[in-house]
Amino acid sequence: ADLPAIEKSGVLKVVTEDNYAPFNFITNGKPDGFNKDVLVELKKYTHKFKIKQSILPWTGLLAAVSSGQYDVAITGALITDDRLKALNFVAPLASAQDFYVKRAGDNRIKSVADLSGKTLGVQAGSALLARLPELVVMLAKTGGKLGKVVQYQSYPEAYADLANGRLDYVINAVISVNDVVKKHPNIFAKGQAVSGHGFVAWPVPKSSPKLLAFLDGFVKHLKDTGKLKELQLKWFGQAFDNLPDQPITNVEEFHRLAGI
Amino acid sequence: MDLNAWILLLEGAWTTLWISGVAIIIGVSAGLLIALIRQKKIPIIEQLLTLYISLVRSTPLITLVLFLFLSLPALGIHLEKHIAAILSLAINTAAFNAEIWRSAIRNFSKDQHEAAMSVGMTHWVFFRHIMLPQMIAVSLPPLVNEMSFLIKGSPAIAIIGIVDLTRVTNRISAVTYQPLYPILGAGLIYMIIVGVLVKLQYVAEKKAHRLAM
Amino acid sequence: MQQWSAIWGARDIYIDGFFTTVYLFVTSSILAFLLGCVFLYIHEGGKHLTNRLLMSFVSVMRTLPFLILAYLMYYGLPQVGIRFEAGTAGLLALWIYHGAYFFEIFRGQRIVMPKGLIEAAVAHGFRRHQVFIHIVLPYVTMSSLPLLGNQLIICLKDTAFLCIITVQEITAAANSVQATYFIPMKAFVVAIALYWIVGLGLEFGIRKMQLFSRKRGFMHV
Amino acid sequence: MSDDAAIRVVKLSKQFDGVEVLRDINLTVEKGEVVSILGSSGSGKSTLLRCMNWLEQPERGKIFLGHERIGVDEHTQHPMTNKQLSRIRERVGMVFQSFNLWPHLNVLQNVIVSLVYVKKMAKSDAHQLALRQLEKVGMLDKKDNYPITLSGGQKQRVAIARSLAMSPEVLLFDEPTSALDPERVGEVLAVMKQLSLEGYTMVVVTHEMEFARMVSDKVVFLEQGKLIEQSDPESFFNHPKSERVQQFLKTLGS
Amino acid sequence: MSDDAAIRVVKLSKQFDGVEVLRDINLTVEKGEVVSILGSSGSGKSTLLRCMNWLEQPERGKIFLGHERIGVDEHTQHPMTNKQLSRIRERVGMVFQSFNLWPHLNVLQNVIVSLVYVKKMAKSDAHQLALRQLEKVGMLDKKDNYPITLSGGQKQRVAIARSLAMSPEVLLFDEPTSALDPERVGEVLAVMKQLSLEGYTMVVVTHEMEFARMVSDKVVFLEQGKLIEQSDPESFFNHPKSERVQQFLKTLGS
Ligand SMILES: Nc1ncnc2c1ncn2[C@@H]1O[C@H](COP(=O)(O)OP(=O)(O)OP(=O)(O)O)[C@@H](O)[C@H]1O
Ligand SMILES: Nc1ncnc2c1ncn2[C@@H]1O[C@H](COP(=O)(O)OP(=O)(O)OP(=O)(O)O)[C@@H](O)[C@H]1O
Ligand SMILES: [Mg+2]
Ligand SMILES: [Mg+2]
Repeated sequence: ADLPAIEKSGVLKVVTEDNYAPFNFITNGKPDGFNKDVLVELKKYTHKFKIKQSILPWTGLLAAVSSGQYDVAITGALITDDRLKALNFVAPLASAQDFYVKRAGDNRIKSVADLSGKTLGVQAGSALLARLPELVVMLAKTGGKLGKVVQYQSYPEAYADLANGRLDYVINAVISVNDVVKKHPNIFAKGQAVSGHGFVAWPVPKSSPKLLAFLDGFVKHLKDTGKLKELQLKWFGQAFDNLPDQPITNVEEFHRLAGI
Repeated sequence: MDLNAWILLLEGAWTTLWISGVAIIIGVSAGLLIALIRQKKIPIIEQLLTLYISLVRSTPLITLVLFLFLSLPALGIHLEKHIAAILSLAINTAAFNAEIWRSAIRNFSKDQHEAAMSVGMTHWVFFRHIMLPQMIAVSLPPLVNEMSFLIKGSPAIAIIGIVDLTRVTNRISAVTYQPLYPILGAGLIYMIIVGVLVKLQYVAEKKAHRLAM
Repeated sequence: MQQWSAIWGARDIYIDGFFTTVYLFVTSSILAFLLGCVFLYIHEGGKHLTNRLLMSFVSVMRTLPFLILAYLMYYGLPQVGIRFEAGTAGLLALWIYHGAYFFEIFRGQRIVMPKGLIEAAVAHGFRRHQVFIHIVLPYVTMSSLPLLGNQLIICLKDTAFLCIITVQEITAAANSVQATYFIPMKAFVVAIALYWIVGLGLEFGIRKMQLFSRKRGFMHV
Repeated sequence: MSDDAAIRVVKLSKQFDGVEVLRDINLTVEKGEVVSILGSSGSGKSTLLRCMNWLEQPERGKIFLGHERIGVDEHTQHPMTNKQLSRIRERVGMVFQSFNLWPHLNVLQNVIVSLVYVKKMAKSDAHQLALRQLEKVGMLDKKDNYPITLSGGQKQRVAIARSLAMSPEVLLFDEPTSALDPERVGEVLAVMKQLSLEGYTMVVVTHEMEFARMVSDKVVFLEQGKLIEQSDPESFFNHPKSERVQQFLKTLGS
Repeated sequence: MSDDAAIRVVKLSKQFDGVEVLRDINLTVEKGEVVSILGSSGSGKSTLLRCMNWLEQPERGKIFLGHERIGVDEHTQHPMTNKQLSRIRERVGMVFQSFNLWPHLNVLQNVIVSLVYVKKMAKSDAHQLALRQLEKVGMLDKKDNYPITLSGGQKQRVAIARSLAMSPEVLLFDEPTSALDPERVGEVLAVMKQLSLEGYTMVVVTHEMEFARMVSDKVVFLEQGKLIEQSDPESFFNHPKSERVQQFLKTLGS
């Protein structure tokens, strides 16, 4: 629903994930992560409505938002061309270039060129899957080609399979890559970038322009108060300073901002 | 696995149990209703019900869950995920329960109907006091059997994010990277739940035996 | 209309998914049938200890959800150093899970099989394995056709669980199509139709076989 | 035709799939009378009996229970509603060849259930009455048994008690002893004989010639749906008029 | 005791759950002889017959088929292996009261299957042989039928053909006509009589006194597991020695 309806009902229906560190994950049965802290801020930011949080698996999450079942997804969603056809995105909260992760000590892979023919794990229906063509182009430059691609319902399972050797590398957004490598330095190692720039942003249905503007205001508020930088440092280990300040609502804009 | 993991598993088991329980109650009654309606052989409704049963028979639960959860909103029906889960389990089990009830109705002895008529019972009294109790006794073993199938199929609801006994294992192993123990723990709890149902089925079979004339 | 063309554009995903499902279903059914037969043969041998083991195995399978077994095969076993491809793990899980159920069905029919048929074979000098192959097996198979049909349908439905362990079968195909194009309704209608086709084919086959066995006096309700 | 008749069957005809299985039957059963219906298999005995409480609907003819017509509302000339039929059937007891006890109820409950739900009797009264009827047929000691644990003869006695409890004006019996072991036949016939002495009006389809001869007031013979002889037992068995009955009695060797 | 015996039973005893159902049985069946075993129900007739092809294992005593001991390897004194037992059983045909035709095979296949898999005969030879045997019992025209479509008498004739095809040295019959309608008994007995004329060695448990009297060379009477009389039919039926047999014959009214 758009903002007026939300204010009338007094409830903002927010959907989050439970399986995508460091944005959303579960500690001892409770939601945790970057977006949990953001939600705390959002509650402080407005008193016009309550926030009702639902936790969904990634599968179907965006479809649920695009169909209006939820008002906004406060997740680590990435912007893609296909998604822009059905959703608008609030001003980005983090930059998201895609990187590969490999097993620590796997000496076969030293650079992107070595990925040729190796088995790759990505999440089904994800932005990373959508941006694989960029990797294909990179590999083609050195005469290589993409190996087998295995699609997972969520990333922890892909990491588990990377750890136990079923996969050779996993592609994920840089923040998640940093996170997993930081948590398990003896298991995983961060590789190089396999795509151009990208953005992490919250998707809102196309039919909610007022809500989009409201949330943009909230992001701006976070930036202005320095809270965003604090949270970025806390959860991502780095700050992203030159993020776009406006919402992204069409493909041309996205391509321009990402430099595709 | 620490105590915390076990607590999470038990919470998951509770979710599995209450969702399945509600689905069973709906499914058993809806099944009876469908069976009774099919007795009447109303032209178009009969074909629709046949189609429904045939479709549900070969549609996997996980497909049904995803279908209901993801596509009903497109029709403007907003489903809370627990409702979607209960609904899909119920839709699935009702089709099987309907067949169980139907065979109980079909095999019901005509003689008993005549005996009831000849002491002046009305159709309703006959159904309520003579037919239904026997149908329940005869159908209970297969119904309980279908209940254990429902429990065994219930992990399908995890895919839409319900933290049931199965999904808890992901949550635990997403932190520990040691999935084996939570899976075994969940398996054990499932075995206990279904094991109880199997025992129940056995008891119901003994009870139903009394009706064998 | 535009959505249907998106589905048409993704037809290769569906076709692959369909064949993966059919492959998993057919292969695992045949293997499970054979496993059920082998278990029955071992059970016929009547060694106390092996029978106890067999029965405990069967009751574990009968009380365990299929997905948990698939999880165990795919995510659990690597922890002890055994690693299968997703397809292999799924096939293995389908195989032993439904093998146990097939055995249970056969055993039920074996118990009610008239003793005289076996005695007649023994009296004619049949060896143990010959009695089993030529008399017991055809008998229990023909008399349990409706139950086998139900079990096969369950087996077909269980293949869908394998999408959770990354097998790209019909449900996974539908899911990836809907996640890319946001057309869940149509994506799953196609999936359900595909399952229905397999299910109808299966039921057709079972009915044909029932005709075959009914001619021989095996009564099915 | 006495005005005091318990049941009057007038010009009754009944078809099954176009085949006439009852033709122009006329029969009067007086109050307190015991009528035996004899005839070879397929002659229509059961059908006639079942018409008497409208379990079968005849095409032509009328049946009266006392002064009231069965099956058709005399005022409106419409078929009776289910409710009206129930009221009529309460007044006619029926005992079946296959007993038809309700297997999910014990002996006592089998008798009570129709008292409570059809006659709307208070539970405690129904209980008292049921015990009395079970005592009458000698089944009091088995009151808590389930039907499956009873012998055929015992089941039939319970079935009789179940019918008696409803205080019917007429009792219909359709071969009440044919499904019984020879040793069990006696116990059921003894109960039936007792009932006749107590003045119950009874119509009995039977193959027990001894019973027909000794207990009944009137014997009726059906042949291919026609009532071809009706007389008192003495003349029926000793001086049968029609050739068909003579032949029937001869093959029985009685 | 002739050395030419087809079957010799020596001091045979058999228990079920501690109860002795056969006690010290001695019996010799000469080649070409037809022996009838009589006795009341439960006297052990079937058990004795079933010991003869080791379907039951006796505790004590020996059984010889020609010169070879059944069930126990005379060299090693160990119980026979399954393989050895199969070889022996090939040589003993058995016909059961309940026919035990294999329902999933048609008449012809019922006869062929043991020829092909036990005797390892070529399919075409087995086919020829089976047709010959079916002709002998008059069932050639039903060769493609499934057992379910046959009458009891026809089933039993197929069962006999099935046993005959194995060219057994001895044929054992356990009440081959008891499960048949009276009209069907004759056709089976006729086949058996024919076999006796052809010189087959047969041991027959039967209640058909006519058959025992007319066809058999020897009649044996069992009572509570003991063999209490064995003689030629003439003296058995006309001058029975033991009181028990006299009584048995009297109740039969023969
Ligand atoms: N429901 C029915 N549908 C069609 N035909 C029926 C039906 N009930 C009875 N009939 C036929 O009506 C005729 C009379 O049957 P009925 O049962 O009254 O005979 P009966 O005298 O009671 O015979 P029996 O001594 O065998 O019980 C028979 O030819 C029977 O086949
Ligand atoms: N498998 C068994 N287990 C236990 N007791 C048995 C078994 N088979 C037979 N008996 C008992 O052994 C005794 C002899 O049985 P058997 O079948 O040999 O009698 P029979 O003379 O063939 O009787 P019938 O004429 O009724 O066939 C009976 O008391 C029977 O109850
Ligand atoms: Mg009748
Ligand atoms: Mg016997």
